[in-house]
Amino acid sequence: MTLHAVLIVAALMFCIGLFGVLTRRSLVSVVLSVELMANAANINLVAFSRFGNHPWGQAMALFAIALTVAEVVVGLALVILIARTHGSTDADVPSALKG
Amino acid sequence: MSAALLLALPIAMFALLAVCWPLRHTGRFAGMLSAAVAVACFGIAVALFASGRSELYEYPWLVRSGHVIASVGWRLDPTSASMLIVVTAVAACVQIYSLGYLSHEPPKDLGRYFAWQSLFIFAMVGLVVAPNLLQLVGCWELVGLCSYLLIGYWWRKPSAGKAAVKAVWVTRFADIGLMTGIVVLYGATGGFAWDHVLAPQVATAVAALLFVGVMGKSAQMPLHVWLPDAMEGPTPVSALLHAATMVAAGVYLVVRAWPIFHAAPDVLVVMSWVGGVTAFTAACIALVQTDIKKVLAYSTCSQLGYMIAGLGSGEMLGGYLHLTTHAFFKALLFLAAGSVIHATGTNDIREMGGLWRKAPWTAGLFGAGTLALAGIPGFAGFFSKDLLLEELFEAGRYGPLVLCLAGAGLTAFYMTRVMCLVFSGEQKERVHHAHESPFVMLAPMLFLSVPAVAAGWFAGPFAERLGLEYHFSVTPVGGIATIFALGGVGLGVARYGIGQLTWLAWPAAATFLASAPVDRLWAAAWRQGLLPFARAAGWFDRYVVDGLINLSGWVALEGGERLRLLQTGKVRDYVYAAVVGVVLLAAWGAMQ
Amino acid sequence: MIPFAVASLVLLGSGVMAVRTRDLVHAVLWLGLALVATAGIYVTMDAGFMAAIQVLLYTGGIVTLMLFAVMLARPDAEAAPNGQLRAALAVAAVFAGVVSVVLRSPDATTGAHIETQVLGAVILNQLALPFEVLSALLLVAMIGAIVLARKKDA
Amino acid sequence: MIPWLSIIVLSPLVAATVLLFVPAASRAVTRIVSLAASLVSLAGSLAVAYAYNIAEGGYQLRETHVLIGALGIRYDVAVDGWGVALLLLTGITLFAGVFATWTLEDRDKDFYILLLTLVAGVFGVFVSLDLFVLFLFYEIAVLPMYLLIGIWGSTKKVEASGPFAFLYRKMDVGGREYAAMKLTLMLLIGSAFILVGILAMRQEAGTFDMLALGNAHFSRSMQMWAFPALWLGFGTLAGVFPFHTWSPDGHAAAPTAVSMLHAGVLMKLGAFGVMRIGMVLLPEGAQAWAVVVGGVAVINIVYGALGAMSQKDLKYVVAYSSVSHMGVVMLGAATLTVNGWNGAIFQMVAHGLMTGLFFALVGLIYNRAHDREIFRMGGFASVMPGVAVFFTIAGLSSLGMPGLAGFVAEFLVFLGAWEAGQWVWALAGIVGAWVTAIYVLRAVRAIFWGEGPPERYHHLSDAKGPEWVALITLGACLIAFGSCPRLVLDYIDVATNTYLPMVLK
Repeated sequence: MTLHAVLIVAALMFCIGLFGVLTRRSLVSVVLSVELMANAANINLVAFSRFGNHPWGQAMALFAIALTVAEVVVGLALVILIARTHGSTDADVPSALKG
Repeated sequence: MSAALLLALPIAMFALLAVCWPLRHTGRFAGMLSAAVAVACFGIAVALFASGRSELYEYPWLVRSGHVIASVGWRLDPTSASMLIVVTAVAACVQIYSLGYLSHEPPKDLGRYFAWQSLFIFAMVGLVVAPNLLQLVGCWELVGLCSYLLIGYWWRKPSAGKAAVKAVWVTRFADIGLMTGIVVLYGATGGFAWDHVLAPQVATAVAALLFVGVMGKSAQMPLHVWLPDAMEGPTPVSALLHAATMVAAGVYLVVRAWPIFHAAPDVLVVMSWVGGVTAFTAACIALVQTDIKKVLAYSTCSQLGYMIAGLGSGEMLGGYLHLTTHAFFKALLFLAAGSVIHATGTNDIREMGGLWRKAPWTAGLFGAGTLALAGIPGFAGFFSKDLLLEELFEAGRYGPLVLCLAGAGLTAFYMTRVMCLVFSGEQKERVHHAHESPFVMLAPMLFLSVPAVAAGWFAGPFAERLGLEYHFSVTPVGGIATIFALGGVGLGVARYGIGQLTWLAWPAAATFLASAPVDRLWAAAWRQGLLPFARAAGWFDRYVVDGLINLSGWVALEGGERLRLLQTGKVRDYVYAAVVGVVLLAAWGAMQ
Repeated sequence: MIPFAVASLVLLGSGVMAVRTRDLVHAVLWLGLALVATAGIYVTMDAGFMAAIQVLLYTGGIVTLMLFAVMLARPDAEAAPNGQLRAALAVAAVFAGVVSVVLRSPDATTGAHIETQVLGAVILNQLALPFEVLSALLLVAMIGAIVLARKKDA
Repeated sequence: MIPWLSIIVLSPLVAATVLLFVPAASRAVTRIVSLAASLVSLAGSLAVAYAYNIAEGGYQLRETHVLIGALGIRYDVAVDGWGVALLLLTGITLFAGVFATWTLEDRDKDFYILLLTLVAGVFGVFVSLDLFVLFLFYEIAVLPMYLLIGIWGSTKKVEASGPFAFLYRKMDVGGREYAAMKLTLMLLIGSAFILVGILAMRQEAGTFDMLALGNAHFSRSMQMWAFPALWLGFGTLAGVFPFHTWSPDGHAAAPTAVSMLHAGVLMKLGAFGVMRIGMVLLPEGAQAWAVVVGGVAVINIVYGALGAMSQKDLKYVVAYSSVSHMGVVMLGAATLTVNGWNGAIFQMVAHGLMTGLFFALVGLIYNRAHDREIFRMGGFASVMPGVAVFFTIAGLSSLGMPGLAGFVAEFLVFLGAWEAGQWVWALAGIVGAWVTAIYVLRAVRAIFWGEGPPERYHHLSDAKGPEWVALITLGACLIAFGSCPRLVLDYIDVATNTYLPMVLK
């Protein structure tokens, strides 16, 4: 097991998540895919911590987890709000930001 | 006692009247106070002149790097001391006279009038005692301000407003030259003293520029157009500012800055020609005027022309002497004219006639002034005019000399015309109810009539005081002038007194002159030149310069309208944009 | 080496399933599996504390939250995914870019164990300020979520 | 030692903060707080003038506190001779401005808060030695204008014409929102240029400290582009042609006290910046560009005066005259002579007082007559003689009547222009003064002279109570500084003698 191996696995994970963000229609699924991407980033942080022999990486990963949780909480609250106001969780429906 | 009092008293009076409005609103009392100050000033001036002392006080007014570049203060020397007497004497007479002449004015307005009169005395004294050209120019502008305010004394009258503004416009236009002149002087000498020795070119430039200012203030052709209009002011104002003192400031400037002018012979030649032309043409115009004050106004122009022409000969005494004598007899004439107007209620000499029976004192005083102005031997005007013509002859300025001689004849003629039309002949409608003026008006005139008649007799001591020489002698030029003057009087009496020689009229020329051709030229320059130019500039600014600014704003707005379409509002599109960014970053990293 | 490979395969496989499954509840469960597999990877990297946190807090919390969201939002049946080809191309480009960066950076084979005491000391000493800020952030997020999600008439 | 400078700068800010907690309904309290702040600032300015030692010169009364150590940014205030003169001007104008808007009724609390904030910025610029903080104060001074004009401003319709007529149909040219936005945008674009210039100096010298920057040696190439950037940036606020067009619309739309402060004081920030920062810190650039600066200033003088002559709206006349008079300031700066610089700073003071008085009077007339068209008025002197007197005083100062402050300033600038060997500059300035005489006296005659005013104006009243204070303060200062110029000239001269050698070395 080398650093590169872990990084590539994480990159693959990230790309899977990205694919999900780009293709899924439901907002819940988009949030779910974003989770996968964040998870990939966390793997990287822990890997750097181990192979770089520095505790900050893990500390950052811990912070990132907390941040991700906050993000999910707010994101899902928004999804629920959108579902309530638009009657749909389809990512293509809301258009309030359209120029 | 010092010249400082002459400055302090009037300005204190002005400040008092300006700030303390209850006093100002008393009108007549304020006027008496102000007149008392003016009389006191006259007394001080006489005392100073008699003491023969010299004073110089300078306060550093403007500094530069800690060094003085301009000072203010007073310089008392024979030139300024003699001028001070003229100024304060006329001012005191005029203020006393005004108490009678303006007695029917509302008290508020009267207080305002005397405040400005006090300010004028301050400014004029400041001009006369100026230790350098900067103070002279500063006070020059201040007397211009007083002129503006006093011409516009009846500001409710539209014509008075126009005349006041016109006076400033024209004199300020000339002051472009004056200001440039003293700036050049400063550039050359680092100061504003008039007694520096200047290089010939510099002297010529400075003198020429200063002379432009003189032409405006002293109403020389073609910048004389404001003076006749200035007669819109009350008659005492015309006597003080627009006959005796302020308009003579230009001549006084030349006298003061004589070292500069003397070093610029080319400018002197121009001066004598300008003066000669003004003396002659203004006299011609005076021939056809029907307003008694306008006659005197053009006569003032003409006499100022004499002074300028005389100074242009390269000798100072004639012009300066004429300044002093003219101040007295022209002030007298104006005050007498005011008395006539006061008596008849009109300015138009065609509506008068036979007034001498109703107002004998006025008639006599006006007559004395006329004789002095006409240059009848023995009267003040004779000596100064004679000397001035003599100087022109000596200097070989024959062209201006001829013009001046012809003007002398015309002067005698038009003054006789006024005398005859106003005082002799049968009484017209308006004259029936006329009355002699009160003593408060007659007394100043009587006082002024003394120097108007006799000032010339003291030309010798006067010249001596200035360090010059004067001896009266009978010369051919003087003889010709006297013949012209007597001839003018004779023809005038024949034409207007007896009614003979009716062929003596210039209908075509009169029509032309009465239409004020130079005025119309200036008006056209204003109406068709400057004003449209300014309007064009305003339009250009509003619609081209500002248009370009608005154009840039509009481009930004329109660009925003287009660019906002990039915002689709779909989350996915923004993620794609981020993807593009990641790929570009990676590519950039790969290239490193 | 082998545990890492197994954990990676589980991770990638469950990730693909999470992204591809149309049924949201199943997708969330696949996500849970992926997160647990991540914990496995942490174990192979000698980061036991991180693995524990991952399973106990992250997996539990996120999956529960997502399930609640799915039930509360009651989404309709999800529409068919669109733009898959375009997305695949973009993802491939990103992957190529990331991998190219990874491969040009120096590799490392040996690692060291990070003691949990050390981690705790770091967080509570050097990183104390971010830690506190983070707690504030969590509080704000909580309040924000409540405000956003609560019914207007409630 | 009393920290006068901080007191001057902070008292308006403190007052603005206090006002936040004052109920909007208590108008008297609002005015008392604002007045107190302006009094403290004015007293502080006078105290600074008294405490400043002319013989010693240089920067005095310095106070330093570190703000951001890592970037070397400090709150570093001190005052030099120019600063003394300009602080006095600002203190006087603010004092008069509070009185001139005493009768404001619409949202007066918000108005005074913004006004005081703006003034704090102005004070800050004049005393800051740290370029970064100076820039900060500059922005504080500029930004409130948007709201002040946008909320309390007035509107004037402009007809569509000219090559860009289609724009004028689309835009609300002359409207107060338009004027507010135009002013703010133009000045902010200008400050972008300033920021670039300041950062360029920091890049080469590694400090924001003006004293250190004065001793730094900047490369010629940098100076050659940084000076015009600063000139145009600050110059926009000083009304430099062709970036002056915010001024007529902005000043015409702005409420009275804002016009007073903006034309009276804020425009001076621009000229002060060009001289103190542009010219003194970038001497080679200043020398190379002086001809251009002076040439544009000549355009300003003559063109602004002609523009004023062509206007029929009183506020536009005064606004264009500001453009013309600020040209005199820039002309004096461009001469790079002692007289020219003394004249330039003196003109800032003179014009500030004069235009403050003008705008106070215009506001007063407009408040009563609800009309600004000059040629629809007439005979106002019978109903408002006091206003007529002070209008005439302001007009006389603007046309350069000796005895009033304008003359001293303009005359010094003309002398400087001649010394600089530019006779065209001197002549253009003198001609500009003549054109000023034309339009000012024309306006005076049209408004105040003539037969009694039209029937609808018979009820108009003269200035009242607090308004008198504003008029008398400004008028008296014009007379005092005009007849005894050394009251301020001595301060100005000592600073000029420090800075000019730095430029000419």
